[in-house]
Amino acid sequence: QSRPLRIGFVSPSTGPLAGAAAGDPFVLENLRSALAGGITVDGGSKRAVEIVVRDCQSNANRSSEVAADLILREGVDIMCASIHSLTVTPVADQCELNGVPLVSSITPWETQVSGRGATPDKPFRYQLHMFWGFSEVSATYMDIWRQLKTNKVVGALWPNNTDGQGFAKGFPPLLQEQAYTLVDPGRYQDLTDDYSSIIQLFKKSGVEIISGNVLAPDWTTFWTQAAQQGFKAKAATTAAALAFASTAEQLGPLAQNHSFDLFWHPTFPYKSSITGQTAADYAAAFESSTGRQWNQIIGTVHATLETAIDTLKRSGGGDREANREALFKTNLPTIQGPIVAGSGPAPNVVITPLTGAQWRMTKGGKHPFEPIIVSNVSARDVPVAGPAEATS
Amino acid sequence: MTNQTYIVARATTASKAALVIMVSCVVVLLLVPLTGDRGSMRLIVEICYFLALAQMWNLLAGYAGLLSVGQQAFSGFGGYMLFAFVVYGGLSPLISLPLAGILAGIVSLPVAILMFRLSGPYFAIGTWVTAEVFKLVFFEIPLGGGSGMSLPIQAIRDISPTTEGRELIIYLTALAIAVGSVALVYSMLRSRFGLALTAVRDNERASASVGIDSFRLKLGVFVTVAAFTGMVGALIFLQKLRISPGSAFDVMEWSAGIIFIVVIGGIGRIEGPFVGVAVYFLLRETTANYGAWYMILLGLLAIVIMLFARQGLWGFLAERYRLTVFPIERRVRTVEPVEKAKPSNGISDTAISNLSLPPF
Amino acid sequence: MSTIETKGLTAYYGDFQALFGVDIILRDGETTAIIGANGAGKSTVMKAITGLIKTSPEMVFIDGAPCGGREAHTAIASGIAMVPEGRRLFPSLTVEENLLLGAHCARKGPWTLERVYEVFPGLKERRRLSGTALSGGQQQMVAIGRALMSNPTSLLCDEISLGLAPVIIEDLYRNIAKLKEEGLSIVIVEQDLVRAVSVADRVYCLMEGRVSLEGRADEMSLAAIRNAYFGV
Amino acid sequence: MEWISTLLQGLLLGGVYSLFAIGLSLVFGVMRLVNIAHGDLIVLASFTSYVVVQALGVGPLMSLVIVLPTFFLFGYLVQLLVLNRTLGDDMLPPMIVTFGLSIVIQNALFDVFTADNRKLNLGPIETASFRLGNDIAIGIYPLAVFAIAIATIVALQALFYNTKLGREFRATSDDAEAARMMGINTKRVFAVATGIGMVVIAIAGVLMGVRTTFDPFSGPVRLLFAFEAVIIGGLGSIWGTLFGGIVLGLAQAIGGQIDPQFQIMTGHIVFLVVLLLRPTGFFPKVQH
Amino acid sequence: MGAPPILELCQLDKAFGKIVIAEGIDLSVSQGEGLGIIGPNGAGKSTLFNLIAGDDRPNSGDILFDGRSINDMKPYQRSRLGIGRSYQIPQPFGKMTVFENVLTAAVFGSGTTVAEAEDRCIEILHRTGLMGEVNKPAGRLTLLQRKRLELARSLATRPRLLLLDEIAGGLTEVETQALINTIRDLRETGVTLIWIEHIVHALIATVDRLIVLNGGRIICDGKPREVIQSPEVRRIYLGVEPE
Ligand SMILES: Nc1ncnc2c1ncn2[C@@H]1O[C@H](COP(=O)(O)OP(=O)(O)OP(=O)(O)O)[C@@H](O)[C@H]1O
Ligand SMILES: Nc1ncnc2c1ncn2[C@@H]1O[C@H](COP(=O)(O)OP(=O)(O)OP(=O)(O)O)[C@@H](O)[C@H]1O
Ligand SMILES: [Mg+2]
Ligand SMILES: [Mg+2]
Repeated sequence: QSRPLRIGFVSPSTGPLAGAAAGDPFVLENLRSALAGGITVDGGSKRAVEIVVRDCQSNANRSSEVAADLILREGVDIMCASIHSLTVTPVADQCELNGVPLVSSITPWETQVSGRGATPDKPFRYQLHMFWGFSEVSATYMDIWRQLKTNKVVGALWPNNTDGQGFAKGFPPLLQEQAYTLVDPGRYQDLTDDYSSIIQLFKKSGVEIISGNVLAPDWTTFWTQAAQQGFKAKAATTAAALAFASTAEQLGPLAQNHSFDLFWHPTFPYKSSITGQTAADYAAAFESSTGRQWNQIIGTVHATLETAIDTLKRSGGGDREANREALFKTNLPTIQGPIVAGSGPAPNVVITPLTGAQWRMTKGGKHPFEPIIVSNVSARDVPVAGPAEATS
Repeated sequence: MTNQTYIVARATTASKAALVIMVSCVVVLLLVPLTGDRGSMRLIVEICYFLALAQMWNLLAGYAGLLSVGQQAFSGFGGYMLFAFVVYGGLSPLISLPLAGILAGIVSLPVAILMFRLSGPYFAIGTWVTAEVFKLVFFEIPLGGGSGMSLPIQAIRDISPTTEGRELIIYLTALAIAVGSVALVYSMLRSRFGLALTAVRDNERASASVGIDSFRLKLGVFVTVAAFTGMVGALIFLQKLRISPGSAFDVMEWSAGIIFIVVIGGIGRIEGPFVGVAVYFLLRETTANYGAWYMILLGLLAIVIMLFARQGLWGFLAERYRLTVFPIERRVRTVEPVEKAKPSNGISDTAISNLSLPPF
Repeated sequence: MSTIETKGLTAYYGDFQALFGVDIILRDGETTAIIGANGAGKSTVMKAITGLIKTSPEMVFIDGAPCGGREAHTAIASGIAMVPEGRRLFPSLTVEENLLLGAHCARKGPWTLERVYEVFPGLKERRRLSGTALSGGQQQMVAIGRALMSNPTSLLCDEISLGLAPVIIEDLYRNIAKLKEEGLSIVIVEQDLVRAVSVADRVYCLMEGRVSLEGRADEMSLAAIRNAYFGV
Repeated sequence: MEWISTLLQGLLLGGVYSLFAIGLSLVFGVMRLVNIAHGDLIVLASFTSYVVVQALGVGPLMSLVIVLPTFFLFGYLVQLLVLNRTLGDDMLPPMIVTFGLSIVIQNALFDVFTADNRKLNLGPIETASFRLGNDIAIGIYPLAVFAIAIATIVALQALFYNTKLGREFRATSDDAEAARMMGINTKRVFAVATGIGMVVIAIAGVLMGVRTTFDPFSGPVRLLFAFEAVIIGGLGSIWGTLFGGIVLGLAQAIGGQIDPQFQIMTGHIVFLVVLLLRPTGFFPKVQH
Repeated sequence: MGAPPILELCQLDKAFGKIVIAEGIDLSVSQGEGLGIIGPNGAGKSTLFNLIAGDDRPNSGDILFDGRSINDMKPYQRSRLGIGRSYQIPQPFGKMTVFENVLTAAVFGSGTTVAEAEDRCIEILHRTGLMGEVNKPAGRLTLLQRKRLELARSLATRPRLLLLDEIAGGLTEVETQALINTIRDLRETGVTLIWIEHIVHALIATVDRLIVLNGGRIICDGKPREVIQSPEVRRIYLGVEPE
């Protein structure tokens, strides 16, 4: 009997990011029951699989610490990390130094490549990152705005953090290409209490579209102040702020028709390679098991683990170096869509489907708010549910 | 008038024995790398830098009375300087460690001059705000700005070509820093500065009246502590491989955590940080899988200690069993007992006024 | 109107025992002097009476009722006021507020702000200053005034003449004599035994936490007191 | 015009910071208690109101009827059972206790409520405003917050500097033993004071919960601003806290007008400059 | 007389807001002299010490020590020059032992090494009657012991000018006598002494010259016995009864 294969899994179970990781226990439970009998690795032998979970407490220092712990003391064969660059980047650095393969997701791929200092001739050797990048998200956003007939003046709300800086670097050229005018007031600090100077600038510049990468409390402060000061935009499209239905519910009418990037949805036409669940089955299983509304994170996290398990199967349960080689030969249909190593814009990046969606209040539906897919320019396989509508 | 002889004693038998134990502990730690257990080595490195930070904060707050809640300014700054030297200066990380410390000492100078205008709670909050300003500054300057930066893997590999060699060097460095921090604090406190420092902490006005230049003294301590803290910070982020304003200047981790360690162990005693660090890691390692529970337990423990044993765990034990490992106090002891003064029998008013009572 | 009595009073500071079975009776309307060398335990007796030091109930009696170990703030309600050793004024309060605080649980009586200002010169001009901005002696006056403001039936004075100009001390003792006439029970702790004995009805001498001599002031010779004082 | 609007918004922001800081000013200024858990207590108040709103279906303002007494009692008990034992010459023990409390509150809230964002809703009034001329709009809600901050300050000022209770309170904080000699039940006095501080905290918590979303970890962020407001104003002076809050609000608004990048930093820098020039703030009531 | 002045105050003015403490005070103290200061409570005696020791600054006027102006010197510099003082309200280093309190003063005030200072400290502690408390934290001393510590500490700095502020209050007769003896011995060593005291007889027994401070001015200056006979001094300070 050979030793079980071990997957390290770093996730912000506590701390400010814990809301995004709230579905993790379901994801793990669901997978563990499917893996109860072990997996059949290349060469035909059965191997047990363990997923060793560590909480990084939404703290970059802790992410680095737990990653090192998983690598050095738990001896994991492969690592998974997703949800925010705060979690992913430190784990990726430790994996790279110590030679452990990593499957990561849920932070724009640029933050994981140029953001960490990789160059085309010196790519990262151990990390396979599966997510979208700025060209996908900007195409999606612009597709939404196209539907709303605006003056093409965009006001940017990009904070001074990894993602905000990434957006500020990656977005402007893409906007310019499509003849949008950008009004960028500069990198504000997260959790600022007053946005009146920014609002004044937007008003003065005739902004009709707000786009940004904003925390929920900041968005609320901004949007309320904007209303008080008589500033209305036709489109409000943000990453992060209203990624979850629970937040939209709290904001109530303020969230109506707010648009955002949606990278997984029950109508995605894909299946899990491990459990065989379709996206719709999977979301339903989540709801019946937790009693809460599904969210987009659970699909993506499931897919990172699928990729890791598939890698272990193909490497025959070999050492980390063998796992690395197998990882970079991945070609797997997952619940998130097909993962084909080497297909992305950088050697260690795989682009996954991205749609644009708007929050809509449901009248007496199962949940008070549902995301409606209004754009599929970066996810051609996914059906659109309806046209975009202006914010009120 | 008396033929008693007094000596001023410091070491006790217990302290001598304890010192022997300490030295053997260090020797044992030096042998750990032979086992090749990288996980344990990494843990010990972490323990070392927490111990060093705690010793420094204890020197600052426990002995100099400078209750800073902003030491993360210097550990974070040191960490950043490491990255700057390595990434832009092309220096080896090991050489960058002391350089980062020196720079931290230098920037602490103007900070100290500003902060020393404040006292008590003003000082505590003032240092905290200063650390916050450090953080905001690093949000803006091109050392990764708000997103932070990673240390090039190549730079780490330059320390030593093999993983084992690298780990060994970092391990020994950390051990040296920890031992160095204790030695620094201990020798400082045993010297005349120790006297002056406690005097200033207890009563600054009176300390000036006996000739102590409290400003320079505090400045010296503040800068020394900042420099050492900066060096430890550099070591920390050499381990973390990545730095960002949020992680470098995290008040919870680098200030609250350290303060908890010191007060749980016993503030104002060199032994305190040892006990505190032991408790901290014991809690953390046993509750690792329960999220932030170790922080909750640490918080609760700190509350309980403040309520029932303000002098900390070590202080509690030390007072009960008269323990010291690092004797600093000077105790006056009689060496030759003398014959009792002979009792007088008759008492009169004149007899009383002629009595040689202890003078006045 | 009350008689205060301690029976077998013992008191500790941590491990250190300061009092070893002290029996003292402070009779209603009488003036009692407690004398003794430094560290004899005089202040400790006062603190035990007012409840600032915890004792068991059967060690302190007021009018026969056991009340040792009760909360200190109830002492003043039972008519006991104390002028503490070292003044203990409140720095964040003005002089006037310090005095008013003394009247916190005031009973009816002759002592008002006006009277205090009359008795202690110089306070009125400084009534808006912080209590600690006064000279040492002025602070002492405020401390005494503050205790009187509660119109107590028993006044415990712990070395009140310390640091005062002779003329003020004269005044103070004249005032104490007057208070005595008004029927106040007074306890005086004082190093100047001549002065203490001259106003007292009864004298207790403490030595190393024990009563070494007691009796009526007029029946005691200075020599005997000195003897008890120094324990030679 | 633009600048006038900026300054007005800065003023209103100052109201928010003051409101946030008043409770702190009470316990910090008068008890010398550096309350690190202040921000978390405010969030706790927001959550308490949230629970009441959910359970009874009332509005956030109505929830105050339950939240305020609850918080008074909570403060009273925490002081009586925990903080009273730690107060003294040394500011470290109570500070450590509140540090611990902060961590415990955050994580306990997280355990119960998860990290989801919440908000208290007051309806259309949240976004209502009136105009002054063409370019200046003033939000009704921020104005109301400002007014409430002032009203609270007036009430507290009267309470602590013109009443017997206030005198007892300050005396106790100076020298508890001497205060007991004056017949003051010091334990109760502190408990009442903290209770009142908690009432102010609860008001701030509910108003903040309407202003923007909150989660169990949103307490500490604004804690420093609150401390800054208190210190700029001067320890022990409640009016000073309003002043300090406004200084901060204006500094941020002006900094933000120059570049949003410097908005928050400007506030901190102004704070440090004030300390450099006036190490004890503008209107200190307490000598050190 | 004839000894050169060690301390000179020239036209010293000091006021706290409207309260005038010193108004054009001129005073010269010669080397080795013993000067007593009396005056009503609040006259400004302790404030005068604060001005000399540097804890407080005059509004105008000059303070000369050894003929040099020390106006711009910090308290610790003045202490190192040889000005030692005690505080009326004792200021011990509360968490240090009594011995360490005195040792600190000896080491920093007189610039000797720790080893050299130790013996001298023990001797001073003997002389001030604190030997029984050497190892006690100073914060646990009683008021009177604290006052002794004030004296011990100021002696340990090896002052050339010693400022004592009410150290005899609260002493028993015997203790007062012992203190007088101690101070006399001290004066033998040539130290210059300025002593504020309300225990007038102790003062008279030890000093050569007595001044009376009132209303911001020196209202009387001369031989102790003459000064206390002055009707003015009797009226405002001593009361009707002679001492
Ligand atoms: N807070 C304290 N902690 C420890 N010991 C104390 C404390 N207060 C007093 N003592 C000790 O208790 C004994 C009695 O002290 P107390 O203050 O009652 O004496 P006293 O007679 O009032 O002396 P004095 O004349 O100096 O005021 C002394 O030996 C003193 O050292
Ligand atoms: N910081 C201050 N602010 C305002 N007034 C002050 C301050 N310090 C002292 N005073 C005033 O200065 C005067 C002199 O005080 P000082 O302590 O010098 O008197 P003193 O002569 O030593 O009296 P005593 O014999 O009672 O000790 C007092 O009236 C006091 O009110
Ligand atoms: Mg006493
Ligand atoms: Mg004086």
